[in-house]
Amino acid sequence: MVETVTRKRIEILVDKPLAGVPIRAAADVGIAGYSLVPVQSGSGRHGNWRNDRISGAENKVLFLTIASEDKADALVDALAPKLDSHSLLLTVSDVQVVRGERF
Amino acid sequence: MVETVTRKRIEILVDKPLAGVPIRAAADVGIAGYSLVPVQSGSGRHGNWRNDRISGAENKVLFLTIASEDKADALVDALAPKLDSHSLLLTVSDVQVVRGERF
Amino acid sequence: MVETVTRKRIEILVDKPLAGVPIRAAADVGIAGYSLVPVQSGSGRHGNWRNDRISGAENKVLFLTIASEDKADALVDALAPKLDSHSLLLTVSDVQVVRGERF
Amino acid sequence: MDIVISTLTSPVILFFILGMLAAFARSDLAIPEAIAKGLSLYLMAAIGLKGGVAVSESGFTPELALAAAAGLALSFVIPYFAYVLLTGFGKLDRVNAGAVSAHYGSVSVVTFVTASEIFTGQSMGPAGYMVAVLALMETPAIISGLMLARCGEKRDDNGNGGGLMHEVLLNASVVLLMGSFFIGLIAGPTGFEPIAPLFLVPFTGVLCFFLLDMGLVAARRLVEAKAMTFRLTTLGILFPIVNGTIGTVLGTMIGLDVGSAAALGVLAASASYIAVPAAMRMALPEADPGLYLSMSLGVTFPFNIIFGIPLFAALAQAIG
Amino acid sequence: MDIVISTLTSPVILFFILGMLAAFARSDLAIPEAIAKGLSLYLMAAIGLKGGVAVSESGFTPELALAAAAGLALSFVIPYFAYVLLTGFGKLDRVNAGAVSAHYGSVSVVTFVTASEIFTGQSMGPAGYMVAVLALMETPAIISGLMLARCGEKRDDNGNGGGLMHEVLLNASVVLLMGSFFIGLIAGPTGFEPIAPLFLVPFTGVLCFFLLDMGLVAARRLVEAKAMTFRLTTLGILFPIVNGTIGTVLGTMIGLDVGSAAALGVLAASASYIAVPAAMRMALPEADPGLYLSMSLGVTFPFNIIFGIPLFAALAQAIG
Amino acid sequence: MDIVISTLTSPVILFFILGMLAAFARSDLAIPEAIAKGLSLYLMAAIGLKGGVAVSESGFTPELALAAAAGLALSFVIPYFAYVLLTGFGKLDRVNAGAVSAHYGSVSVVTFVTASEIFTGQSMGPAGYMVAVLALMETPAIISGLMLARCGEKRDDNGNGGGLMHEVLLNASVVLLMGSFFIGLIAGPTGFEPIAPLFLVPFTGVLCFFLLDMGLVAARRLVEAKAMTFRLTTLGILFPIVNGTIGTVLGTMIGLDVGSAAALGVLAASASYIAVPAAMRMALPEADPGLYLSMSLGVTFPFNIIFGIPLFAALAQAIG
Ligand SMILES: Nc1ncnc2c1ncn2[C@@H]1O[C@H](COP(=O)(O)O)[C@@H](O)[C@H]1O
Ligand SMILES: Nc1ncnc2c1ncn2[C@@H]1O[C@H](COP(=O)(O)O)[C@@H](O)[C@H]1O
Ligand SMILES: Nc1ncnc2c1ncn2[C@@H]1O[C@H](COP(=O)(O)O)[C@@H](O)[C@H]1O
Ligand code: NA
Ligand code: NA
Ligand code: NA
Repeated sequence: MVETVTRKRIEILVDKPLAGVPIRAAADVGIAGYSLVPVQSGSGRHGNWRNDRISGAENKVLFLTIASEDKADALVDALAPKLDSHSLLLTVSDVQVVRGERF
Repeated sequence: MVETVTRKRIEILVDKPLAGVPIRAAADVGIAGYSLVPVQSGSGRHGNWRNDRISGAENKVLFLTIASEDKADALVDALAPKLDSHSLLLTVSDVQVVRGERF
Repeated sequence: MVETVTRKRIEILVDKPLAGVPIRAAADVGIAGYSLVPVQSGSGRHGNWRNDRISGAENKVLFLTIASEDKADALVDALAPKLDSHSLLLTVSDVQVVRGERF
Repeated sequence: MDIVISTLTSPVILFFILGMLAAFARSDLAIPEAIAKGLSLYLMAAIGLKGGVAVSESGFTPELALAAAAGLALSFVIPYFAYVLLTGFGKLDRVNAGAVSAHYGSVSVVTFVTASEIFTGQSMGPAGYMVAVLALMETPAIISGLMLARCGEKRDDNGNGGGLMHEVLLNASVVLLMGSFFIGLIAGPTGFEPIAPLFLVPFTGVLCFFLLDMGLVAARRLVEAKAMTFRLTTLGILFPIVNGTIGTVLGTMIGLDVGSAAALGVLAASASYIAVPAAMRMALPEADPGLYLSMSLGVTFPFNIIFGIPLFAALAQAIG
Repeated sequence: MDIVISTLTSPVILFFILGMLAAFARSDLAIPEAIAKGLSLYLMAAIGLKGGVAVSESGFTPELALAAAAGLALSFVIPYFAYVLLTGFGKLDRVNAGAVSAHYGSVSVVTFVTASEIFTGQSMGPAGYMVAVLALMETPAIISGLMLARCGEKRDDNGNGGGLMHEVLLNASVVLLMGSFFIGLIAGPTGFEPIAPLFLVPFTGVLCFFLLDMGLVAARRLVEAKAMTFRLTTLGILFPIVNGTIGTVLGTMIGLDVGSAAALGVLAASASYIAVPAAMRMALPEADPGLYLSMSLGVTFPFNIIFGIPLFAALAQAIG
Repeated sequence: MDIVISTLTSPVILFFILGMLAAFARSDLAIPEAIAKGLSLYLMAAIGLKGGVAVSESGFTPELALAAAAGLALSFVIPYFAYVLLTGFGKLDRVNAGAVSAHYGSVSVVTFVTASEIFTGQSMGPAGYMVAVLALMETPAIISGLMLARCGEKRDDNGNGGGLMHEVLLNASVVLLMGSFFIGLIAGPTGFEPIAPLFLVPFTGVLCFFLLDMGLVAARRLVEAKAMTFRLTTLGILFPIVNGTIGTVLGTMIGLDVGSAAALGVLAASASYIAVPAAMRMALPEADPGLYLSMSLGVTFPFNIIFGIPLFAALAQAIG
């Protein structure tokens, strides 16, 4: 059986025009790999939104990265003060990966 | 270091025309926030499907919400009887969030 | 309260032209159900990519499946030798599901 | 005979056949979803406008009222007839039979558009008001189908009863068809002139492109169909023949011109694969979507495009 | 009066109204996002080319320079005027008022395109160089709005200051408008001829289709608006009236022809809902996007399309 | 010289240059993916139809058979020549060299379409059957490239050998090109007439729009290229010059008209960036896609559009 190790999966829901914020923050703490997953619509305290609006200002995207615990902690610390002002939705969970040295 | 608390991440794969079912069920148990993520194709016991069909009747979408354990349990209970008849695929997992009082 | 059991959630980021690799591997170990989630862009050691390129050769997709621990282990074992050559990004995590016998 | 040959060698039909062949050969040819949706909105806006402009010239005639009444009646009644065969010969349970039957009472916009193109090429173009008839026929069948599926049963209330009626009456295709029909009516021929270069001139070409996609989708549906049986396939061919004949005869009896009578036949013969499947998925989640989509999209749609359209044209000419 | 009636019965406006009605009735009619974006790129390329070809024939005139200067000035200054009313009467805080004010200094491409169509139908089509003025007016307001929002405050440096200026100056619509303007200028009437069948002939029809979508989007925005107050709605109507009047008068004073003066009025009256919202979301993440999108897209855009355009045309004719 | 200037000032090329400049300046201008795919399907259907209609008029001639044979031979042989330079001068390993070489044996549809447009503007439009030659040249190179990449090595069986052949022979562009070629052949000029307003009239304009996107994509590719070296860039320019010269001379030798000989040159010079990359990703996952896409899309494609097309036209005229 292949050996696996535990890493962190960080998921951040962010407005498309602000996607640079988590990307830069991740780069600053040494996380170079990430993927952006499209989101189609949603609802929250500020009402509903959906992607087919003319202006892309409210479109959202899911920033997804796998990182070591240290880097994940550093990223959460870096973004914590911006969660409210930039209305980011950030979650962290444990995942098993095969090639742990990559992250 | 920023403090994080554990919340539930609920993921429900649902047919687009039936997306209202988890949305209403979530609202009923007090979960107002959710996001819908597009899904492109898939395969299961009923065969293959993919999104580029003329009729949207079989298109699927991923309903995603972060909620407290209580609300998550209530949502699972509310949807359990419909899992088969509405062919929902529901999973629940633990995630860490920063502003726990939001969920 | 509805009873839930633990299953594995396997997420594999894969190039679209290579999506058949995890699909076939999953079928070989007895996993018939999966979903493909679109991914829009990303960055890694090989630089940036985004989906709106003319050639679809670099587009990526997220292969997502829920499976029992046994089948999940078998799938990870089957794919482990291809992670590097096919540049797959594979993660495994625990999720709770309601109808455990389905997976 | 002439119309059969000229139908089968027109680019419109040839593109449809190309799509089917490509899908049967499992080619990866595919039209992006957004493009297919955009083209179908274009086709609906264009025929709505054209119909409205035509009625603005001809005025509201008694034929219009008669055709509308006939269309409504067909849409309401056809599901009952279909239901009997689906539960009997087809061996479906009540819920699935009700869901399928609604599709056959309702209509397919693209089948109508293709028929109009081909009839116009044969100098028997249907009257402008047939677009309104098309829009009217979309929804009554949904009500019949639901009543059949749920008859005698306590409603499994999803809390979306009102939502469903709303969805059904204001679904995208009805709104766009009727909306552009009224815009055509208000704008008239002079108002239409500046937009004709988009909505009239390239119409046939767009239809080719769209039918290429329909061919791909229909054939893939057929190839991947898991739920289809020989009996259901038979019904998927029998329904359009019977319904189309009834529609054409009825149209001729109420005094419609040859083209409009044949078009009423085509509408009766056609089965919905957009509005009704979505409504059924919402209202009858227990019904198997693979079943009704395979029948309407995989069997009946290609049958109508290739055989049904020339058939009802010939019938209307023979009895008209 | 004539222009009001002919505006309201032209298919272009009727499709916009159809879209609004469909959204108010909560129909699920929707144009796929990719199609809407594609159409808006088409509209920008087409008017850019047309403007460039026109200027290649007329040459660079003093009116061009004057109109450009007037446009730049309006775009810079309007936010200051709007800011005062937004913080005072509108009761917004500094950041939100700054963000909203930038939208009103900038411009809406589709409002300009619709006005051009309607003015041309009234034989008062604006001069070709007005496309360049349109492009020039997009960005100065962003600078004014940001200065207002941040005045006296230590910059919350996101580390994207340079990124923002870059984004603003090279945003898609400015690049495409100016790019195709220069292509039109280089190609001239003979170079334009082979591509006119795409960029000229079906233009009005495409605009119909696009306005259908804009109607849907604007009305949905209005229906779902949570942040809107009566006072802000009032400002959303007052701003275009005042700014449009100023623009039209200024245009007439500097000697523009009637159509161009009215077009300058329309530009001043219009509010951005593409370039500016994205820039504000980046630069002022604390500001509420629901607020500025509801005002510019939900209130001001429909007001301009239905009332503003004929209003400024009539004004320009009266004083011109 | 004339053809160089008229090429560089035609809107088709100017839009391509605009796209490249916008991407170099890192503007966010972008054509939605679905639109770009839709346009490329349109271009393929249109040239297929046009070629088929032309052959339906001219009949099958010996030139057709000769051109087809020449095209097949070029597609098979070019990868061997390219492989030698790629492993030698280019310093690539066997797998990457094999993958890249397949791209140069195969063809680029858009390069061919652009050349046809420009040649037609110079009254030297290629013969209709060249579309069939284009379709035939897409796939043989894939086989050569794979043989080179895997020579002497035990196949790393992904279990998709059959899948690959299938994918390669029935890939979307081959099916659509050949399919619409046959539809044009069957329909002939009269059958084509009703769809010409879509497939013929706006063609040049659509090509402009598409080349705008290609410019954006090619330049972004170049900007972000990590794997490119000076040596590989040199080869990306040398290959089209050498292959295009061979193709033009071969075409002239087998007796093709000037336009068709130049078109054969363009086909030989062009490198695939759709069918072959997808096939290589499947068949040779170890090869670096950044490498072959940067060379074919980032270097060779722009070179051909701006310099190659007028070059081979001039050569064909000189020796024809
Ligand atoms: N740590 C990571 N987390 C999430 N996605 C990643 C990560 N690393 C790489 N990726 C994705 O995988 C793609 C290829 O990675 P690479 O092979 O490292 O260039 C990237 O473009 C990203 O989309
Ligand atoms: N609990 C949640 N779970 C998942 N997504 C959420 C949740 N709350 C908010 N969202 C998403 O975040 C967006 C903005 O949230 P809000 O700022 O609360 O309006 C919503 O429109 C949803 O797409
Ligand atoms: N084990 C699974 N993991 C992920 N997605 C699944 C799984 N099983 C089914 N699905 C998805 O759910 C859809 C319907 O499943 P089924 O009802 O089994 O045909 C499939 O087409 C997949 O998209
Ligand atoms: Na019917
Ligand atoms: Na303005
Ligand atoms: Na080549």
